[in-house]
Order: sequence, then structure tokens, then C-alpha cells
Amino acid sequence: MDIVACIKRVPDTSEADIIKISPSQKDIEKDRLVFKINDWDEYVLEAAVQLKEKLGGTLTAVTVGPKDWDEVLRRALAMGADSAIRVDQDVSAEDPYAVAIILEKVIRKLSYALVLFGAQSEDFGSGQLGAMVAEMLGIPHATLVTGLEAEEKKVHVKRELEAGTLQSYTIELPALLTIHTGINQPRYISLGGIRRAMQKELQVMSLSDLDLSLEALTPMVRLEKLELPPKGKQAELITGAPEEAAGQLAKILKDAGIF
Amino acid sequence: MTLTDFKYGDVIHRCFRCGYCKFPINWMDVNNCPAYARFRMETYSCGGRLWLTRAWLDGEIEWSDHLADILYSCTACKNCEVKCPLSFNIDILNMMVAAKGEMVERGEIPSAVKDFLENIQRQGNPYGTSRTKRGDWMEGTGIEEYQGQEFLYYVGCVGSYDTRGQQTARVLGKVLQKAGVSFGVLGNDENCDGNEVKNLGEETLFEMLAEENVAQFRGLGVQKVVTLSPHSYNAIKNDYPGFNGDFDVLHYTQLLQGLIRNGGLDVSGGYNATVTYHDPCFLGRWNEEYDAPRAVLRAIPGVRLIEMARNRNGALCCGGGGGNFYIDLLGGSEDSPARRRVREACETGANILAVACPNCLTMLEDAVKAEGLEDKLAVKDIAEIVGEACGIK
Amino acid sequence: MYELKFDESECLSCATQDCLTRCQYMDIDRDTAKAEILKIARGEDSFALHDCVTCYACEEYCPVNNHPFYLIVEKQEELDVPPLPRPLIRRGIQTGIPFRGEPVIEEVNGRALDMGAFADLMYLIQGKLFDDLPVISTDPRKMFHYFCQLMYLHYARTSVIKERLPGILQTIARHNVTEVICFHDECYGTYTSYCPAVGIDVPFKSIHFFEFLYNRLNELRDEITPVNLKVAYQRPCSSRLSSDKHHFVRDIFDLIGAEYVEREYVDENALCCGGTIQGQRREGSRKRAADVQRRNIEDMKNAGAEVCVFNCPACYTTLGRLVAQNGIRPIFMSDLCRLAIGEKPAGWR
Amino acid sequence: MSSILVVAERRDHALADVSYQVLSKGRQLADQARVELLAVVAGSDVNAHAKELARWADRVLTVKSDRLEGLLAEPYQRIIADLIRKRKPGIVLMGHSSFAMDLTPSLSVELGIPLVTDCVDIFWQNGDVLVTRSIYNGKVNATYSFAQSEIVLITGRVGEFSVEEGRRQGQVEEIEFAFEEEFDYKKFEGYLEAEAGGVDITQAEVLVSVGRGIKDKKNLEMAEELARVLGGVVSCSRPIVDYGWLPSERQVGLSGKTVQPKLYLGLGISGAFQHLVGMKGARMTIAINKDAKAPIFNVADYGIVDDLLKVVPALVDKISELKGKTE
Amino acid sequence: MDSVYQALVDIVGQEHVSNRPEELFIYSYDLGTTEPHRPDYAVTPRTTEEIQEIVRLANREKVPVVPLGGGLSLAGLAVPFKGGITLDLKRMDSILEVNEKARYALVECGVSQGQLTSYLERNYPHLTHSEPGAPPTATIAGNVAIHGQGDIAQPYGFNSDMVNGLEIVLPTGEVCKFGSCSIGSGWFTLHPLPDVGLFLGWSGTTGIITKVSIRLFPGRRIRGVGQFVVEDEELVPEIMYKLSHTQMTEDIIAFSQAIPPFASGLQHFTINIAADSEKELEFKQEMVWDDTLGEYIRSGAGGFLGFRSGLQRPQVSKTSDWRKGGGFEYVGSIMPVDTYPECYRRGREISERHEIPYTVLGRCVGTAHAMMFSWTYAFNRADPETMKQAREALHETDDLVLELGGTIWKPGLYGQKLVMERLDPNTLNLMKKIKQMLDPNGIMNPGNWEVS
Repeated sequence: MDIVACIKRVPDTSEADIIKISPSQKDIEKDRLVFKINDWDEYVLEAAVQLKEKLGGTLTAVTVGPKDWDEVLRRALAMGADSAIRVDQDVSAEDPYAVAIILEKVIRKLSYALVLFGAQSEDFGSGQLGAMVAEMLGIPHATLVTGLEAEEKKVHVKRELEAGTLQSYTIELPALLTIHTGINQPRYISLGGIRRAMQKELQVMSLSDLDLSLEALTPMVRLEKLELPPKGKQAELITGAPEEAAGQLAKILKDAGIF
Repeated sequence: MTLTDFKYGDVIHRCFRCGYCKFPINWMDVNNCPAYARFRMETYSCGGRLWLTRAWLDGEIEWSDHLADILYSCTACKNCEVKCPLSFNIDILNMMVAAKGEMVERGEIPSAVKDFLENIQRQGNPYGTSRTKRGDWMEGTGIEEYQGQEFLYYVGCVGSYDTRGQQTARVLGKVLQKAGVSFGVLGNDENCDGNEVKNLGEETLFEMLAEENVAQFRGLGVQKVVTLSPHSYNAIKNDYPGFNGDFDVLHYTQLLQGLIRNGGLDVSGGYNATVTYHDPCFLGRWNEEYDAPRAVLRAIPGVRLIEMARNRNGALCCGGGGGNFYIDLLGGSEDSPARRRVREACETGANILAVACPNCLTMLEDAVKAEGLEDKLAVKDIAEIVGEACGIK
Repeated sequence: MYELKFDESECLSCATQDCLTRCQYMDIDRDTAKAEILKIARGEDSFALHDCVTCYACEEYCPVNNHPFYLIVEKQEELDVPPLPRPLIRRGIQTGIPFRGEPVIEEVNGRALDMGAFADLMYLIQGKLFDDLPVISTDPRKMFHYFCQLMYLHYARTSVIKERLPGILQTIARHNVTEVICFHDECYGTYTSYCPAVGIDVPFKSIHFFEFLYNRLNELRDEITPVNLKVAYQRPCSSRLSSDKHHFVRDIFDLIGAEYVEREYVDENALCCGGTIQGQRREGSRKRAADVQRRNIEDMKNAGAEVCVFNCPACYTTLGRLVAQNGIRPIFMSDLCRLAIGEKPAGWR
Repeated sequence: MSSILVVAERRDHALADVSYQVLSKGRQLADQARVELLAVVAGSDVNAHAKELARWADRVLTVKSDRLEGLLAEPYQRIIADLIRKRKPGIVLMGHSSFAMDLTPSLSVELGIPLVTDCVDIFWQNGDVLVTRSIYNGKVNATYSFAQSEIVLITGRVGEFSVEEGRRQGQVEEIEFAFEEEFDYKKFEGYLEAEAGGVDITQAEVLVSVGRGIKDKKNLEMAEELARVLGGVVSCSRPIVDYGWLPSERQVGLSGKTVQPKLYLGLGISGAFQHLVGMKGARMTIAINKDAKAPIFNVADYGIVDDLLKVVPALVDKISELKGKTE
Repeated sequence: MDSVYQALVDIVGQEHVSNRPEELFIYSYDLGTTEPHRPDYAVTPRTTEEIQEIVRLANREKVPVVPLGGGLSLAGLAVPFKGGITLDLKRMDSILEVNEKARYALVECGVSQGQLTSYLERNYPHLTHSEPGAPPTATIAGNVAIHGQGDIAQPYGFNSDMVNGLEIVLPTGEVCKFGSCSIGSGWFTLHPLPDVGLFLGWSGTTGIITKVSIRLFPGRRIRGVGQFVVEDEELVPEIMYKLSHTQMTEDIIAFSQAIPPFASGLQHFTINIAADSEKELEFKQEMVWDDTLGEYIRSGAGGFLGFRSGLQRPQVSKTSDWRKGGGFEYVGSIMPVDTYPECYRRGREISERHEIPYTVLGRCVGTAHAMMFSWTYAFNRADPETMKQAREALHETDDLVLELGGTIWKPGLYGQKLVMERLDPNTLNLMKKIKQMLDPNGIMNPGNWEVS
């Protein structure tokens, strides 16, 4: 089964105090940040590799971004992708629509039965991209997939609703799925693996290779400004060594009649 | 990979599982292998791990989370190598590391190990805290960045990020200042030494760290290094030469020993306590430095140094080696090595358990709390004891 | 077959008969000494053949270097007067048989340190003194390919020595060594004394271990801090074959600030460690050995020695523990030298 | 602009909470802009819902169909697209639900209209509608405007907009819609509820809730112990379920359970909004987390900034002590 | 969910039960040549009560129970031939009492030889126990259960003769005590109560030893070993006879082995002598070396190789590496001392026929009342062929033992069969009845001593 996996690179913002907004108010200061593969995309790759191991076929990883985005493709190659394509274009991610247009063009050039996206990204998290591309390709899709079984011509998926409810679908191929965390346990990618993946071919495409012009990508949405969210109410912080703090807290709980 | 292309394929079957590896120097206790002491199933003994590794590579058993936990529960404390009577003993840990390495290559490792390694790949430390905070520990100490001073003071990840580790890192810095030692640190530019990475089987990542660090040290013209952690000391002393990084490296206890001996450091302030000393594996068994830390303690007026029954190359590991101070596969039980160790320390009647390694410090201090021995026993790094003895608060 | 170069006329004309008169283990006047040594030379039985403890000393005492000891041993074998019981001789002979495959030969093309049959003591040659010094016979499993065989003098089996030695020499030669520093006196004695005495060619130059140590220490002179120890030296029997190098003991001690204590059983009068004596066939050998050891150690104590220095691992095995029990620390010469240049000796306890 | 259209979502024969929330927001926007508020609801039995919606909407459009079972996005897409083409609302509003994530992107592509999802605010600014999104998992707010486009598609974050009481009686208008296709390339197989095990966290008075910060499965024991002394049960945030350390029935949050315990004690939980929406109802919230800037401290009443592995054992002891005294 | 597993978890707790492939793999192996058999569960109990519950459970569920100590018998005695529960008893490792005046130690069944040795060295230097030539991980209880002997066998005989009392969990779950302890009088003697010694030598088929009281003996200040060597094996019996006559030795062992070469074709004696003073030591040495062995030395038939004070623990596991192979197994036997020459010659033949370097050893038990003679065969675990060779050699040796009029010590299944074939039918029948009475469901270490 031929699979296309679309992945992206995001800054590691797991630490709260690491983000500063640049004076332009149009972006955040990225110099103190380190970058990584989008969390959801690790699950995408693991799912793709597992399908490949089970059913054979090719796996192509695709991303849209500048040179340093190659690193996420290297991970994909190390993990088992056969080929990787980067569209060399720094699209302002404020409008997934533009990215979708590019990806559609790329995917159309490839052989695929299944196209996989992360359900959303850690940075902007709009969660639209996958379903948009599906619509453009004219193939069925399911988002927020947490369960996946594939046969030659169809896939059985579970997608997540609210409150712990799942719905299950059977979808004919070709189809597009956006993968949610927890669908598998992504394996570790060793640095050795990544270095070995350097030998694998990584194809770079330009907009012109895709018969696209910047005009075609004019965003329908404009970023006005970025700002830090207003401080919510702040918790009363209990300080001191663990024992002391714990002592005070225990008392608070007692006074509150918890026990 | 199969047994045939395993680097130690012609050696690994030679373990007879006689069990010498479970003991300290004498036979007082079969609990000197931290993992075996914690679980007491034969699978967790050194021999068990070797037989399982062989069975796994030979296809007799499948990989499993449990198998991974068993291998990664090895803290690389070297007790087995010291005790094994057979000539292949020099390769026991190499075999463990190679087996872990195979798991790493297959990507099949415990989730905590995965976090550990990815955090180091990204942030250069196991905690995943930003590189830009590595130097935070030194705020307000007046410690200088390294620029050609005599010594590079290499702090390491635990000293840089762990709250307790940071305290020690600061005290040692002040002690060195007080002794007028010319030294500097790398602050945010310091990177992980890689000692644990190597023992976790991520060979390539270790090589990268070693190459980068050597390049950085040489670029700065570093010749002498003093380390807070025996783990860093071990990597720089024994591994970096292989990446043409020949540095004159000391563990800080060795430096302090010299300073005190030749009067460079005044410890007449003294430290009034009955102290027992816990040998860190990477200073003791790995580098056979048993005397410097003891010499430093003995030199301090008021210190009464007494030994635990298991000491020197028979010391019980705190359970923090092989990344376990973070991945912590040995915690959560009164049989955890750290808790066994603090109980042993308490039996000596000492009121201070002295350590010379930030990993041991955090492991054993937590164990003291878990055992509820706070009012009987305090865990102090030798740097802190020296600090008090020379009037640093 | 190799023939011992022994000149009977030398003994006839000898004025001193030091070989036997100075023997520490037989009480003989000069006339008897002359008579007995001549008997031995002529292949007749002699009580000396029976009473000899095989301490090698007469090789040194002989004023004309006529090899009285080699002679005694050859005759013990000829006349079947074995100093040891049969099982010990057989055991000894079997000990020298290599049994763990062929050694790996690395070409040295220069000088090298030969550990001989003591590859298991590599820990004694660590540190600066031995930096970048090629070593041969480094594998305990292969070391008997480098075993100089001279031990069999104690077993009255020169035949075994003559039979095996050429092969050993070849093995060493295959390393392409020009100069061989012998870790053990016995190897040095073999190549510089025994081989010439029986006409075996040695394809390399031999250097005595102490001469090497002395020269290295001189190179490292400014790193030496005096050890300030009172030392006694346990002289091994085989050093009697290289008495011309014995002065290096004193020289090294002077260099590293060790005080070579004045005592009775020193230098030429040194006593055997007892290792060869205790197993001998003669009535009371065990006690005799014990007595020799007792006198030896008493003498060290009286002379105020704090440390007993060894070079021969065999002596160390027989005597080391005993001296320690008497409050004298045993140490190998190489370790003592390392101590002097501020290193941590491997065997220093 | 003529109108604002709210797409209502049905679940288990009831209107989804979030639909009321965006409906109220839509009402407010419509009033401010003085335009008509439309609401659409589709399904087999929609009359009851229509009446509900009419309390806010000026006009409720209902589409009767039995082809909409299983929230299959495609048929809805046909209906809503057709509706938008015909009515040309300036703003199409929907709650940012799982269903909306399946539906709205294709919709925006089909109609070629901009889409902004998961908005935490929607407001007028000199005649234009602007929206605010929360990005970098809640650490930054981004405000967007729309380039000249007639129609914009917006989904609003669950729980972000308060429900104002609706007092109108809008008209209900039934619309005929005929599907021109079978959707047999995508078959709905049914709903699956998270397998029910022993513990029902929605009923618990005290929840000790663990997140990534516990580092290892083993450390759950610590949390269980704390829960024991507090007479509560252990719940968790999504990653813990993803790791397979706890069953999904223990998960608090958007994709998990919504809880209103007396005490909610968060251990090593940073507090992504998907989690916070699930526990907002707690009467007392306490957070223990290494990261002082973790969002959970903005909702907690008390907090301890430290390693939970150190604090929790101590807390267990202290509580046991205090209990000892009282008993 | 597996109900037995769950029940075991309830008894000993999650961490001390496993039914996972890793544990089952490890516990399926003996260190010798016995084919592995997987247990269904590995359990590490901590108390007698837990063991009782486990045994009761096993009876209910008809699941075999295989007690395991140090697991060093090498004869496959703890291989779960019929699956079931392997009980790794090493967690029961408390030294409960050392009675100095009455010279005994009461230990739990998991206490290792090394642990007791070290404990006595540190706390009762003037007391010692009989230490078998096994790695220090071997357990006291396991060793007495197989009638082991140790390094003071010459004056004091079998370790199983040093038992002062036992606590046993019967196959049906009851706890029984034997010896003075059973009437509440402490653990100082097994006699003179009615003798119900049904547990030693039964390879754990009649019950599980949970506590054992073992005699301690004077531990002298100086303990050392002297070596003596002869060429002619025919001399060995008389030398053992004469040496034991002096009553000056603690241990007399004669051995011969092909590797290293010096030992080949010669008979080496190691003779342990202990004393509290130099004077006593010298006196004993005179008696041994000069007065008793002097005649052989003078005649040139025997040689004295010196005496070293200080006892080195024998590191027998080194034997396992002779073929760079991580394994060896031996046949042990209890023999009349005068069979030594035959044992040596025939053993050598067997080894050479199977291309295994020969290793034989005879330890004097009691005043030359008997000797434990062993034939050791090393193999390479990575080479099945060598394991086959060793297995064949072992079986031939079992046959040899009985042919030479001895008895097999801790026989494996093959040896057990040979012994039972020759056993007096009435005795055999009694064994059968006893077994049926004690273990009605046949759950205890099944496969061993199964009387058909």
C-alpha cells in the first residue's frame, strides 16, 4: 500500500516561560528555541511505518518549508520512509489554505492509496490542513483517528469524539486520515539511524516545479497581531522545602474539610 | 541483528550464572547488584541479563517492554565486573551496552529512556529544560565564564538543572573561588557529557556529544578540567581521548585534596559530625579513586569518618547510574538500592552521609525521606561539607 | 648436543674453593671442598650433590666463572641424584608446557620488555617508567612460550632446558627484537650466562631490568621525590647469574632516596627465599626452609627495614606474606620506583 | 452582510453544549451588527431542537433527513454548502467540535471561503469581524482579520463563550434537501464508548490527577497512595492514556470526562485547555508542577512549584499524621 | 485473567510473581546439561506463611511446585519438568539466630553460604560452618537438602549430619518442625526424638525447608592449606587413611586434571590445617608433613608443595570456562576411599573417549569413612555437540559409580532411575508410601524420585 505522510517542524514550546513576542508583534522570537518534529506527526510516521511493515508498498514523507525543515524528513527516512520531498517555500502558516494548495499539487504527483496527516500541529493547532487537502484531492477523509486497520482496498478507522466516545468508519481507498496521539507508541529514532538516512534521497521542489505562483497562495486570512494572553487568576503559591510545603498544603486540605 | 553479528556473540554464552556478581567484596549480602537487589528475580541479575540478551538475539525470546526494562535496570555500576571470576568479565558491561544499543537502533526502548535521549538530542540535558537555562545555577555567584583560566569547571546536567545539584555546583564554585583557583565555566554553552548516553546504548549520540565537547574545549584552549560529577569525569578521562581530547581532568575531590594538603584551602572552620562516605561508581569502581574523597573528609577538623560495611569497590550503587537517576527503573520500593543504602548508612551510626556525585546526592536524599530518616541522617555532598568548613554558607 | 664449558683445571688450581666453602647451606673446609668439586667434575657421587639446595650462589662465588652450579646440576641429573621428589620434578616439567595455542607475534623492530612467564604481572609495569615501551609475552595464556626454562636447574633437569630453550629463543626472535629487557633476573641470567656456558646462541642483546629502571629513573629525575624508606632487598637465586648488575639495586635506592639497610644476609651473603628448599627430598627440608626464612626476616627486622623489595615473583609468593606478617611491607622494585615518581603503585598495600 | 449562520450540532438526540455557546455568541454579534441570526439543524427528528434554537435565532432552518446518522461529515457538507450558497451569510459559526473538525475544512475548500478554527474570541472592529486564536498551546494569542471575502467560516472553542438566556421566538423554516449521491465510500459502523472499568471519575469527590510530570508508570503508585489517604481516585490527562499507563475512562478533558469534584489535585499537569475544560467545575483546584509558568497555575487555587516526586510522598505523610491526630 | 496468577499476586504481591516469558525462560534452565523446561510461574516468597498459602493453592489447582535455592546443583534438580510454580526462595535470607555457646546458627532457607561465612567472620570469628566447594550463592538449606559436604568434612562428616533442626512446609501446606525446636526447646539438637528424617536427600519432593539450624564448629585463628603431590594414584587411599588418622586436618582433597598440564597424571592433595597459635600450627604441620608424609618425601614418591595460611574460597565456576563455554556438570558420588585409583583411571577413560579434558576429585568425608568423588565435564554452552558429549559422559559415569560399588550423590533423573532400579524393593515401596502420604497430589518437584 503506497502511503504519503505529510509532516511539519515546530518549535519546542513545552516550557511556558520560553516564549517572547517579537517587536513586530507578527511572530515570536525563535532564537532561544529548539525545533522538533510535530508531536502528532511522530504518531503519523509510526502508523505509516507499521502499515508498510505489514502490507508493503512505499512511504513518502512530504513537508513544506525552508532548508532546515529537512531534519524532520531525515527522521521520517530514518524511521522507514523510502523517499522524502520538501517544497522549498516559507509559507506563513497563518493560512493553512495556502499550504493545502501546495500539498495537493505534490501528492497528485505521487502514487498513493493512503494520505496521512497529524490531527493538528503543536504551534498553531488549527487542525484544518488534512481535511482541506482531502477535499482538494477529492478523496474521503477522517480526522482525529485513534484506531486504524488497513486492508488492500479499505481502512477501518476509529475517530475520536468528545467525552471518551469514538465512532468507527470503514472508508474506501484512496483516503486521507489525520492521526491523533495515542494511536500507537512512536519508536525512538537513533542518531545513527538519522545519519544513515542521510544517504537516502531527499527531493526538493520549488513552487514552479508545481506550476504554482505566489499569487495562487495569497492568504484569505491576515495575522493582525500576537500577544501574550491576559494573566488569569494566579494560584496562591505555597513555598518552602517539599516537607514544609506539603505540611501547609495538608493543613489547607484539612481546613477545607477534604479529610 | 542476530547473535552471529553481535559484537560479543562469541563471549556472551560464557556466563555460567554462578552469581559471584551479586556480592560485594566479601560475601555479606547477595544484594550488591542494584537491579537484583531491587527485584530479586534471577532475570535481574547480571547473569540473567546476559542469558536473556543471548536468548533475545538468538530468537529464543521476543523483545518486550519487560525485557527492555530488565536491560535498562542495569546501572552500569561495575560491581559484576569487579566480582566475576571469569576472564571475560571485562566485557560484561560492554555486552550490556551493546544490547541496549541494539534496542536503541530498533527504536524499542522504555518510554523514559526515549524521553531521556530525545531531551538530550534537543536540549542537551535529560530533563528537556531549555539550553538557555543551563547556566541559571550560577546566578549571583560571580563565577566567570571560561576564558583561558587554568581550569574549566565542568558542571554537568544534574549540577546545572537539578535543584539540589545546583546548590552543590554553587558551593563548589565558591570553594574554588575561596581557594583562589583560576577557573571558569561554560554556562549556557555547556553540553551534556554523554556518559549516561553511552551507557544507555546511544553510541552515535554519545560520539556526537564527545566530538562537540572536545572541539569546544580545544577551541577555548582548555587544558585542565575539574568536574562536579564523577560521570563527567569518567567520560572526559576515559572516552574523550578517543576523540583526540586529551585533557588533564580531575574530579573535584582530587583537586580539593591537593589544595588542602598544600594549605591552599583553609578548612579549619571544621565540621562537627560523624560521617560515612558513599563511593560513587564512576569515581570508585570505574576509576579506582577511593582515597581522595576520604582524605578530604579526614582533613576536616571535627569529622569522624566511619565506613559502611560495603565500601570502596564493594560499595552498593545508589541506583542512579545508567540514566536511572532519571529513568528510575529501580525506584518505588523499600528494596530500591538507594533506600537499602541509606539504611546501611544509618546502621553505622553516622549522622551525615557524604557523597561526591550529584546523582548519588539526589538519589540518596530522596531515599532518606522515603525511609523517614530525616532526623537521623542527612545527605551532604563533600563540596558542601568543605564549604561549611571554610566558612561558606 | 650442547656441552657445558667447564674447565676442571681451573678448580685444580683454585686457591679459594669459594664455590663450596662459602656455601650458606653446607659447612665445608677448603680441602674437602676441593675433593668434592673434583669428584663431581669427574662424574663421581658426592654428598654435595645430595646436600645442594640449588641456591645458585656458587655461580657467583666462583672466582673464575667456571660454572660450578651448572656442573652440579648436570651431575645430579647424570647420576640420578634428584634434589626433589619425582612428582615435583614431573609437575615442574609439565608446568612449562604451553597449552593454550600459539602466541600472537607482533614485530617490534627494536627493544622490548619481555615478561617471560609472568604475563599475569602486567600490572607491575604500568605508568611513566614504561611509557611507549613495547612488551612481549603479554598474555598469561601464552606466556609459557616465553618461559626461559632455567627454573629446571632446581629440578636437576638441564636436559629439559637444553631441549626447550632454542624454541623459546626463536619465539622471542620472531618479534624482531634487538634488545630484550628481561622482566626477571632468571631470563637475563639464561641469555647472558647459561646460554654462553653451554654454547646456545642468543639472537638478541639482553638488558637487565634494574639497569633499565635505573636509566628510566634518571630520565625522570626531576619528578622523583625521595621515598624516605628503609628498605631490605630479597635477592633472588637467579641474580647470582648476573652479579655484575647487582650494583643497580644500590644505585636505584640511592636515586630514589631509599635507605638500603645494613644487614647480615645482604648482597653476596643473601639468603634463599626458601621456595626451592622446602620441597626437597632431604630429611628436614621443610624445617630447613622455615629456618632460613626465619633468620632472613629476623635479620631484616633487626636492621630496621620498613619495606622488603622483591624482583622475583617466586620469592614474593613464598616470602611476601611472611614479611608482611612481621610488619615489613613487601613491594616489587618497579612499584617502589613508581612510588618515587609520585605514581600509585599497583601492588602497594 | 445579510446574516450570521450558526450550524448546530446534535449528539444523542440532544444539541451539543458548544452549539448553545456559539449560538449565544452569534446572537451577540448579530445584535451588534444588526443583522439576522440564522441557525440550521439537520437530522431525522429536528422539531424539538428547532424550538430550542429559536430562542436565540431569528430564523431556524431545519433539514429533515434520515441519512445523517453517525455524524458523517459528507452529507452535512452538501446540506450546509447548499445553504450557504443560497443564503450568503457573512459569517458561518460552529463550535470547534470533533465533528466540526471533520466538516469545516472541506466546506471552506468547496466554497473557497476562509476558515479560522478554535477561536477564543470573535468581535467586530470597525465593520470587520476579527477573531482571536490561542496558539503555541495556550501561550500566545493571535488575532486575525479576513481579507476581502464575502463569507467567513469560524469555529469557536468549546467552553469559551458563555450561554446567555435566549428569549426570542424565531421562526422555524423547513428546508427540502435531496442528496444526489450515495456516500457508500464511507460507512458508519457505530459508536464506541470507552470500556467501563471499576472507577467512575465523574462521581469522585476527590480526584488526584496525573500528567506527563510523573515520568514513569511506576510513579502512579505514589498518586494512588495519595488518593487513598484522601479517599479519592486517580484521574489523568491525555498523555497518560496515550502511553497506556491508565485506561481512557480515567482521562479528564475534552476527549475524556468532564468532572466537578470537591478537590482536584493536579500532579505534573501543565494544563492545556483541552484538559482544563474537563475540570473547570472543580470546587477546589491544587496544582503541583515543576514549571512555575504552567497554565494550570492560572486556574488553580493553590500551587506548589516543585518536583512532585519529592512533594507527594511528603504530602502523604503529613496528611496521614493529621488524620492520625483527628482519629 | 489467569486465576492462579491472580491468586499468587494476592499472596506475595505483584512484584514477586511473574508469568512473563523473560522470567519463565531464566527459570527453565539449570546451569548444567539438563534440557530446559518452562515453569508457568516464577514466585519469590518472603515468609513461611506465603509458602504455605502457595502450596495450598498448588494443591487446589493441582499445579506442581519446584523449590529453588541457589540453583547450583547442576544436576537439574530444580528444573520444572512438569511446569508449575518455581519457588525462588532466596528472598528468605535472614540469619535468625547464632547461638554461640551451643554452636549453631538458625537461618532461613534463602541464606547463602557466603552470607553466613561473612556473618560469622564479622561477628563470631571463632565459629565456622562447613562451606561446600560451591559458589557462595549456594544456600545452606539447599546444600543440606542434597547431603552436601564442606571444608570441614574430614573431622565432622556430611553437612546434612550437622542439622540440628528443620522447619518444613509439607506438600499439603502444614508447617512441621523437627528436633528440639519441635518441643519448643530451641534449635540445638535433632536427636533423640523419634526420627522422622524424610526431607534430606529427597530433592524437595517431600516438602519445602523454610528454616534450618546448622551446627557451627571452632573457627581457628589460622587456617591454611598445604599441598602434597604423588605420581602413583594407588598411594592415595593409604595417604588419606594415614592423614585422617592424625586428626590434625580439616579437609583432605585429592585431585587430578588434564588442564593445566602440571596437574596432569599426578595426584594432588590439598590438606587444610587450622590452629589458634603458631605453636599449634607448627605441631600439626610436623605431624602431617614430617611424621606422616615424610616417608613418601624421602623415598621420592611424594612431594611437599608448601603451606599457605589463609583459606581461598574455591572459585569452582572457573571450571565452566575451560572450554570458553560457560558450563560444566559433574557426577558426584559417595565412595569407599580405596576405590580412588579405579575412579581416577576409569574417569580418565570416559573423559578421553568424549574428548573432554578430565577432572576428578576425591574429598575425604569423616575419618576416611568415605569420600565424595566427582568427575567433572566442561562443555561449551554455545556448542550443542559438546553438551551432548558431556551428557553422555555423565550418564556413563552414573553407571560407573554403581559398578564400582558406590552411590550417586544428588543424582539427576537418569541417576535416580539407576539408583531406584537397585534399591531394595521394600525400601523403594516404603519411599512410595511415604511420598503418597506426604504429597497426595504429587505436586512437589514432580519428575524427581518418582517411584513407578
